[in-house]
Amino acid sequence: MESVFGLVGKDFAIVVADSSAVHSILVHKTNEDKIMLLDSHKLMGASGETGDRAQFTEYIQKNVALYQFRNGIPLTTAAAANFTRGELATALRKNPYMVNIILAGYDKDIGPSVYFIDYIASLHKVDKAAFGYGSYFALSMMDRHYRKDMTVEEAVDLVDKIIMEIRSRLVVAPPNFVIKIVDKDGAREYGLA
Amino acid sequence: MQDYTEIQSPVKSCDTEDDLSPIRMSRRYDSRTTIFSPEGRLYQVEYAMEAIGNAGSAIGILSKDGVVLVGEKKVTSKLLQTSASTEKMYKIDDHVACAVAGIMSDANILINTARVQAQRYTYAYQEPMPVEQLVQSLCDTKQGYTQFGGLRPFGVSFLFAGWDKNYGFQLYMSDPSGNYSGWKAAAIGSNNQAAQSMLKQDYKDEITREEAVQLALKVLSKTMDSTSLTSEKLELAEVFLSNGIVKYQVCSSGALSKLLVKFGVTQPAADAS
Amino acid sequence: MSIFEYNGSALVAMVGKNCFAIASDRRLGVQLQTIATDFQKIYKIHHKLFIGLSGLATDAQTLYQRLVFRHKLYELREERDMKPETFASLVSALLYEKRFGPYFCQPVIAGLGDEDKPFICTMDSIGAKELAKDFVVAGTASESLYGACEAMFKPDMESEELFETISQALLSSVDRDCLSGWGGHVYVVTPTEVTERILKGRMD
Amino acid sequence: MMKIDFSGLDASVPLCGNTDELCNEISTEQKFELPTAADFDGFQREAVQMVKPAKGTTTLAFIFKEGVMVAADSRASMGGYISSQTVKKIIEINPYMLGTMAGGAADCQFWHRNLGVKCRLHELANKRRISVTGASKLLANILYSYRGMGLSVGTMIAGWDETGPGLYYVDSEGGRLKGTRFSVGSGSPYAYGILDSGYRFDMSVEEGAELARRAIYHATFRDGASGGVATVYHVGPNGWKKLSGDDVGELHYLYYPVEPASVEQEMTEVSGL
Repeated sequence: MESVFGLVGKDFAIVVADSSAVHSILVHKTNEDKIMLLDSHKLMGASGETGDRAQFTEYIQKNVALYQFRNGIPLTTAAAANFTRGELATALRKNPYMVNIILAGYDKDIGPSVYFIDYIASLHKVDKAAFGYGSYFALSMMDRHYRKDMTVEEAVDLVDKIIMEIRSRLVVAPPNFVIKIVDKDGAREYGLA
Repeated sequence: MQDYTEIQSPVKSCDTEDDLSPIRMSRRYDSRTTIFSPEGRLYQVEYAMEAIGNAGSAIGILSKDGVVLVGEKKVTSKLLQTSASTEKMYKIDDHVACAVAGIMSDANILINTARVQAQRYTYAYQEPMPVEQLVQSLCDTKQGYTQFGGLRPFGVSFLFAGWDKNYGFQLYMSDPSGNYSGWKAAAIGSNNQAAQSMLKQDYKDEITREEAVQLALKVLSKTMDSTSLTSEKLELAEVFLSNGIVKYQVCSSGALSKLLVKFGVTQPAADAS
Repeated sequence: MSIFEYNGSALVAMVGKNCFAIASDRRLGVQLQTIATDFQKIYKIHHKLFIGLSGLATDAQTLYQRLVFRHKLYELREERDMKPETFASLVSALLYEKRFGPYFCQPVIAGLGDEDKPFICTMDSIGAKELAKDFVVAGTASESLYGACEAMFKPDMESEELFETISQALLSSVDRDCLSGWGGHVYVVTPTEVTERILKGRMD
Repeated sequence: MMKIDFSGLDASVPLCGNTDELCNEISTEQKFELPTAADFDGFQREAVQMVKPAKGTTTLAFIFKEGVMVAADSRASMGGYISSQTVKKIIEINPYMLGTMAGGAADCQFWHRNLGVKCRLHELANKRRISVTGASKLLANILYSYRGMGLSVGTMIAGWDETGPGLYYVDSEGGRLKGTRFSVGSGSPYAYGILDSGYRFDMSVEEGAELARRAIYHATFRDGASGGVATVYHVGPNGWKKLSGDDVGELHYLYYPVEPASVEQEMTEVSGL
């Protein structure tokens, strides 16, 4: 069962997603990366219907790239989040994309930020966010152990705790998770730095 | 709409006609904006620029803490109902303003387009539109009118003053062709070449906003056709930061009079000419 | 569950003596799950005009963004602030534009009009204006709010008393609603100043 | 010799064969009239909807070194409306046993009380207290006999008996689980998050109580249908004791004190005046 969550730390943001591609009773694969790199300093963790997720996140990624090519400056995280929201909101009354998004980014002047965008296009800037069945555990555990000045190590510890909880409490717990981090040096998979 | 038939005719007609003087040439190719002349010119665009050369001038100066726009009002009649708003300066968005030289009715259309563009961007990204992108989008519109058939170019030049978080204060100039470029100091309208050369001489890189106002008024006082520089004939607007927030401020007529006296650019009518 | 109750909200506006107050809760939820407790529901249009948007959060955001678009162009062209009555008509028009696929929003508009006369009004999701002289409410806690306001409202309150009254009405009402609360946000607007306060509330 | 009370299994058999009407009303097995509707299931569904019981709840219980810790919130809601903030969701079955309430308020209250009666009768008949195992089995059997008739009960039976601490989860589907850590209700996933990450078997009573209280608090924060008072009971060898009952409205500011600075009181001046 899908779980995506993320949080903002001292000067980084972290996004975690399960990596199972599930269809009805089948698990097709367990190494599907659901966190897309929008550009050098933005991460988009998405959950929802497989097709919509792939199509929509790629559409946003390409549009963010197009903006940068055209204008020579990257979109800020806030602008990218609002653009994403706009696209989701327009689609909502035509053929909605069933995707929930956690957008994390790092801007030089603002620092790290995380945005919550659900499939009906409600947008909100948050410190911690979660989607899917894992969200219950993730939210209460982040509420309990979160601090604004967490270091990467502390955040990863918390993430590990949450993953353990999801694995032990969820009926069909996904076996693998992807953890990605964005900070002043850019967005990357954790541990692959 | 586009009509290509005449494209073939120039070569042919040039061959047949013996008089190839530029005057005659232009007659043939200037009626349509979308047609290049054999020398590769777009006459209508050039005429539009000519029209601007007769309009009231405007000067923009970029300083380290803001952008200054000064404009010369051409129509000053006692009978004219003065509107509360400015005549040459227009706010495009909270962080961008422009000074206009040229045909006002054309300008109004473009100003409206610019405002809508700026709001569209804000709607999409919830952020103010970067100044250059705004100028670029407006110039794309202008360019369209130099290429598509049956249309006439806009007879307007603009000076755009703005601030954005990427590039700070900026000053752009654009002409009817749809060209634009960034400047430290620029002049449009009548006597713009004279003004431009004066600016080139007197501009210093570390100029403050106050010095920029002084410079702009000085240059304008020397290049304006009218005999004396009074606040009724001028408009002064500034874009600057106050507590980290961009502000666009138009100088009131009273304050402008004081500035003119302070900088000693008001000349008694008798002294001039 | 109705789509108007998907995110949860409570909104109230009250008229005082030459002033008005507008208040909202701060919760953003997805049904019973609380996502955030610092969600903005009241937006400033200009110094003397505010709009609160209850109902579906996404539509509230879209509607607000469209309103800013239209209001900004009005402001640039007219070089003056929009009157609350005019603004209410603008909101109404935007809502009715979507008559057959409405924004699931119920707005509350409050402002100072000509000669600083307070103006409050609410609307249904397709733009039927409902003007009031005393108070207007909207959102998932609207029933409770009606009761609280009916009991607590007095005409011609001064700004401080108005703040106290609207805050009490809001907090006591959201305490009877699962879907709103988690703190409050109050603006009190007089001809000379705008006071913004964050209310501490029950966080359950 | 131990006498086994099977009365819970057979609803129609009177306990003591007494036919006196008054006595009947107290001690015979409760009988419920069934509606005489053509479509029983349909009627049933509608009727259940009408008395749509309190669904939102957070209750939890866990066994640790010092006994059993039981905690619950106190909110009752109907749809989005909060019908009470002071519901007693931990029911004292006898001095050594507690039941928690989730699901239908009336169903829980009635059957817990009913269980209390049975437990007392068991005690009188057998001269010893009923085991937690036995009590939970009684309840499970009753609930199972009403399966499919719309009862809505999700409860935990926690207590101390001759074997030490005991904890069972019983629901109206007839499920009965023995365990050491349970949470029931709409807020339970949130509570589990706190409980699982903070639980140790060798906690002190204070630590256990704080963990339980904290788990309830975090569930009330995220779950709209949970709230009110976080009540914590502890059951030890000498029976249960209520340890705390904190209003979560105050608990929040105890856990997360608001620095005076963040109680904003901004005075914005209206510009342009």
